[in-house]
Amino acid sequence: MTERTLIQAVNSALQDALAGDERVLLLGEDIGVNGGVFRATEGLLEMFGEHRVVDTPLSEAGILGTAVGLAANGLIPIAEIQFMGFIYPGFEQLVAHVARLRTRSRGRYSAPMVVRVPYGGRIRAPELHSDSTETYFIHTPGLTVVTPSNPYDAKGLLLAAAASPDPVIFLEPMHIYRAFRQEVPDDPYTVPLGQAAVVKPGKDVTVISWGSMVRDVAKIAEAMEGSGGPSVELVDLRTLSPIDEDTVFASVRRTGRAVIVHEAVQSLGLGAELAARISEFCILDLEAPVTRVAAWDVPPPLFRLEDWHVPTEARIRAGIERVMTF
Amino acid sequence: MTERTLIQAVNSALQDALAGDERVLLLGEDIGVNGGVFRATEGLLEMFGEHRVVDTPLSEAGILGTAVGLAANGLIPIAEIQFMGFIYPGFEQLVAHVARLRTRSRGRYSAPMVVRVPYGGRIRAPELHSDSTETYFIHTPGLTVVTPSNPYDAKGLLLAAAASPDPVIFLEPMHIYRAFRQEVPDDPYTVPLGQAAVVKPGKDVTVISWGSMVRDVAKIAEAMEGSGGPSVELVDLRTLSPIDEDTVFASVRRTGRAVIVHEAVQSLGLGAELAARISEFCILDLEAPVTRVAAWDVPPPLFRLEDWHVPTEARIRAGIERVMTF
Amino acid sequence: MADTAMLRKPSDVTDDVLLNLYTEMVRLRVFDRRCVRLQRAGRIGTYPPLEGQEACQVASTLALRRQDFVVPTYRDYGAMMVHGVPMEHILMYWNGRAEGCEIPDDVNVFPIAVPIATQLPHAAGLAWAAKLRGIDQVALGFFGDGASSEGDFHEALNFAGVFQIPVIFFCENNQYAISVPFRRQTATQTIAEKAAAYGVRGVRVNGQDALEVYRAVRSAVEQAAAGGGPTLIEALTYRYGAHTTSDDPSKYRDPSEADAWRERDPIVQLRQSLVSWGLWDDEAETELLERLESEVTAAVARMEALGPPNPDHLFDCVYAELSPHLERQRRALRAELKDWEGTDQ
Amino acid sequence: MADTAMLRKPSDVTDDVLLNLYTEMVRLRVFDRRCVRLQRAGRIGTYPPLEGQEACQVASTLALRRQDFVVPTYRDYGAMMVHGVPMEHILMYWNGRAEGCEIPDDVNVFPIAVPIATQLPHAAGLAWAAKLRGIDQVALGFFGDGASSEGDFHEALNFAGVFQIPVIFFCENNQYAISVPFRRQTATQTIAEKAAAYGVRGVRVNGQDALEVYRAVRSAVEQAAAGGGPTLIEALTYRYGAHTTSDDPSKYRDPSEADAWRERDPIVQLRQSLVSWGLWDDEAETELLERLESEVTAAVARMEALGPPNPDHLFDCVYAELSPHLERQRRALRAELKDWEGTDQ
Ligand SMILES: Cc1ncc(C[n+]2csc(CCOP(=O)(O)OP(=O)(O)O)c2C)c(N)n1
Ligand SMILES: Cc1ncc(C[n+]2csc(CCOP(=O)(O)OP(=O)(O)O)c2C)c(N)n1
Ligand SMILES: [Mg+2]
Ligand SMILES: [Mg+2]
Repeated sequence: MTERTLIQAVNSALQDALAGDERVLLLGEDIGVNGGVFRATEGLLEMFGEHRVVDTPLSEAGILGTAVGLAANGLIPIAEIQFMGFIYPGFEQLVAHVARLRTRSRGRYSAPMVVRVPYGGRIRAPELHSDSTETYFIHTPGLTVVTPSNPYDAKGLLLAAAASPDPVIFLEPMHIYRAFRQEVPDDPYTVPLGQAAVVKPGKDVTVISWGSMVRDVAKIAEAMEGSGGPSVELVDLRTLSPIDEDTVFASVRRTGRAVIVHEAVQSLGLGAELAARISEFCILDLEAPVTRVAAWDVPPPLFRLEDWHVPTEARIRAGIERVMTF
Repeated sequence: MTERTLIQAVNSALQDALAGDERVLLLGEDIGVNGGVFRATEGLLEMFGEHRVVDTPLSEAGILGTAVGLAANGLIPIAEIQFMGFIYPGFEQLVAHVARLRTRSRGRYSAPMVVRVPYGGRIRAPELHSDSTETYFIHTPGLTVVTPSNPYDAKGLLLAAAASPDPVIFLEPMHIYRAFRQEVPDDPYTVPLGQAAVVKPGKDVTVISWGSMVRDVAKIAEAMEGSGGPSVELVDLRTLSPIDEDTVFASVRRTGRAVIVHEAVQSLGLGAELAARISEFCILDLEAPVTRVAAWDVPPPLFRLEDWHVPTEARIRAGIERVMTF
Repeated sequence: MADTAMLRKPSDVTDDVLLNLYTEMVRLRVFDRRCVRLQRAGRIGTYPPLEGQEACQVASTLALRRQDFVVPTYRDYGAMMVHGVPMEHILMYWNGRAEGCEIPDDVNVFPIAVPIATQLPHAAGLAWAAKLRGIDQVALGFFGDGASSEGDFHEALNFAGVFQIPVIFFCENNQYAISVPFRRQTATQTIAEKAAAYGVRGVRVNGQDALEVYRAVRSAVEQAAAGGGPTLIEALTYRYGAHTTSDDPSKYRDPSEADAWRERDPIVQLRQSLVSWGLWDDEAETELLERLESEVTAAVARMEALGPPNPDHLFDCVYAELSPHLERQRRALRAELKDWEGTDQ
Repeated sequence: MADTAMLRKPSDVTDDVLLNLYTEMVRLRVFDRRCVRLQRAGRIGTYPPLEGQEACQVASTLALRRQDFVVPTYRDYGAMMVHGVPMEHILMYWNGRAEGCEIPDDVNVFPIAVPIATQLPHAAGLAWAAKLRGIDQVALGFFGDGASSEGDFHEALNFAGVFQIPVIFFCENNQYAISVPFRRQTATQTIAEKAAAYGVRGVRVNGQDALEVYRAVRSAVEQAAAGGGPTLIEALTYRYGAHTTSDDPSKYRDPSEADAWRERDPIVQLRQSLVSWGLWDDEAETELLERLESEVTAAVARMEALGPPNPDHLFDCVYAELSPHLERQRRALRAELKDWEGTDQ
């Protein structure tokens, strides 16, 4: 056990993945000599050599496209895309090939790979470095989409992703890369894909969130409870596709109220799907319409306005109060 | 007035756009000499010359990327992407630039352009020629997303799109390119963007659909009504982003029930957003949970299975019956 | 190729290979013509004929070793069959049947790439994996002249150059991308010269000359396998027919152009040589054509003997395992079909 | 450039231009060094220094005409200022202020492109529009060595070649893409040679020599304006500092490398020439530095005098008009802010 930040947990998982399976290799821009722009791959080139930790040309379609071939021919690529805003040049490869290779070859080939993508705002980054467009991937059948909200899950989910027979988009919330430390086992372990976590039990209202927002919601929930407010059950979705309906529905059926909080813009953010499914399957238990607290439907702004773009504390509180007082 | 198919109405609109504004030019693969793989641009090269009807290299990022420059420097490009499955190589240009140019330059530049994209299934096309991934564009602030369900709207919406100060993704439902004819004025006219149409009034249940599915739903609704079933109000959304909430909400408030039918896969298909918004804003008028009838959450299959992938008549009927009997 | 040259029998290619080149080219042509007829009769869907490009597909593929990868476009089902994909799978594929996507486990052929140029990074990746794993294996990625305009072409060639990947990029330059002529695709005279921009070897061959193609690929395979890195081969060729059965080439080119190319038909040329070398005669030809016609007939019969499409195929290979959500959707579809089978619609 | 050559005063460039080249380069350097300090002090956000690349940005831009377009990357704010963007806008941009995105109506500068190589098709499109509209205008698109690996580089160059677009692609080859050295970016020796793959002229210049850069761009502008089509210019240069203020170059290169490049510093070199030609002296230098320091100080003051960020900026330029849905969201945010202003958080 070592106290690790989320980015250190990622680094530890990558090290274990490389050490544990010689088929694993890392691909990306600046991941070798430089150790990654966030230091996720620090030290790994020295440990595993340049055939397993590969600095590629600046070429996302090249990275994801060759990863398809690498994966289909017996390797397990873990690709780093530097920021979510830079995955778009490789979008065709993801949508047309990575996601569909198994179907398109009726199982003869598959594309087991992990695409690591730092995402989200609130790190005062330059333009286009703060997108939260997980919808593009969730809406693409064939992809698994995962995001951790803490160091322990980061390592466990990443190792599970590397072991998955299917391609996994692994979203890393930059805002909490170094926000706090947690005990993280030194040995490899997995946190299963497809399973949400109830990170805080409660009885009046279910809040569903993921990534960096989980921490915000947890604080707000505690503060509200501390001051006589409602008892919030907080569900960390962890896997965004497929959705863990069992956990989500069970919680909402218990509390009768649901609020979804995410950094993505509201229209067709994952909150829409969650709201639609909850309304369909839990309708008889709902005491109030499902409420979404999301970013406004405008592009992520330059950083001086970003705190007003994503859900603020006030908006999250208001969302919870809205379903409580409906 | 001439009886025209949808594709002929598109052709007529393009001709009017070129004739009416010398800033308009068409860009695309095979749109000149060949008149387009669907003949949407037939005859236009002869009429307007090769500087206004431009056969480009096979290069979608090139088309959409140069269109940004063309639009910012005084022209109005109308680009044809051959099939929706082939817009992905230009996705970065769309998401990072086309959609954001106005914001990113605080209004100094904008990217008024139309991107015409044949989409949807049920024409027995080869692989990857049947995608319905409008979600990717609807979820992208800065884009307007439009799709007609009949020849009259096709011409009017396309001319409105060409006159829009903002970039418009114009989705053309291939399934009904030649399915039927309609009186279409020879002169230019517009159908306003952002306005849905109640194509069939009814009182028991609102069905919201768009593109080629509108026709299917209309037939089913009439058949159901004819055999003593519920009275269906059919809303053709026409503009998928922004959503015409006034029309949608007014209809649902009247009928108390809503079903959304679309060809896109269910998870984060536009039905999710509609369901979420209707549940939020019309909750007190709803007699039943909003129901979605969509494609299964798997990639569009080779064509012998495509009719089982998109909503079938049985599934649409079942959806309507489900909200009626809730 | 001058007539006198045709008379000299090559010493670097065995008789078996010469005969193989010929019979496989004829096989593709017989298959292709049948498919065009099947499409017209509504017995298969849209189909992209390859007639004219047989030397490119056959000679390149025969120059590979069994372990090497063929990475095709939609037009390279000919190469796929040469490398071992059963003919009926190709038929099923163009008939919209999921079964057509099956590739036997011991056949190193990648699925058909429909989005242009996207297969080239795959070819690079497959070959790169072989290099990293220390396997003696190369990959050959086919592409068209139009594909050279896409970003994926560039990124694949660049990776191949930087990582010295044992991959061969084989361009069937048939001079049209649907209707767009090569001169509108690029301002260069050739595709081969583009290789230099990536530090990659570039070669241009006569795509109507099976032997020239064969030698170029064989040499590229040898170099790749020996650690000599990638090669880009451009084969100048022509499709006699339409881009696909939905296309009307008279819109964009003069039929005399195709006629001129038919004068240099790869099959006719090789047959003349084989006859002059005493390896072929009319009897062999008749026998071959009969055999191939019945091979195709049998494959068509197998395609048409397939039962109704199986809706489970929608779901069964999307993920390694179905999520509960997809399981629910599959159950719903099954239920719907049961109802539907119950009616007489 | 040999010392003797430096002594000969060029006859093809006016004294005004020579002095402009120099003063603008110094202006960028003064600005750049201040920005690095501002960032360290937390007064602006992440910032990508350009020190070392002044000749590339200044000389290329000064060789343009006022009507020509500058199409920059994140590192080309220097060129943007040279072409007329107010210094305080650049400061505001790197300070995360929406106001920093404003570009005066009469300044033909495109917004900074952050996604690599995406600006190159824009440059081609802007220049293509000029050609189609019969306007005498070219566009110059900047890019880095790393950008040459992206598909958008390829597609832009290809369009430019095919349509003979009056565009100039100007590569500041500073030999690193963040940490990745040029030799890992491509297997070719130069970027300039890649131009041939598109039928485009390719030129390589010493990016530390302002005059050489100036002449190359001037000639490319003349050719483009005369209908001679596109040019790719590669200027060999070096960034002395970090990729951005978040980067630590000691991770991937030896400091001695930067030292060696500083010996060929473009500003020092031009100053020596100017002095030897009698166009410059210590007094002029002192005066210039003072003037520039106060220009920068004033710009910083204007940036810091901006009031609190205006949340309406989130909404006001997304579409030409707000939809009712966005109007509702804007109202909600305004309401929230009102509450928030009411508290003393
Ligand atoms: C990314 C993408 N854009 C457009 C298309 C539509 N399309 C199919 S084939 C084709 C022309 C391809 O030309 P070429 O590469 O020369 O190959 P050929 O068909 O001549 O064999 C086009 C434009 C596509 N399949 N993929
Ligand atoms: C599409 C994309 N991928 C990755 C990045 C992250 N990134 C920012 S700058 C940079 C290196 C660019 O190198 P180069 O083109 O040589 O320009 P330089 O920074 O040296 O001026 C990278 C990888 C990006 N901005 N866009
Ligand atoms: Mg071709
Ligand atoms: Mg660089």
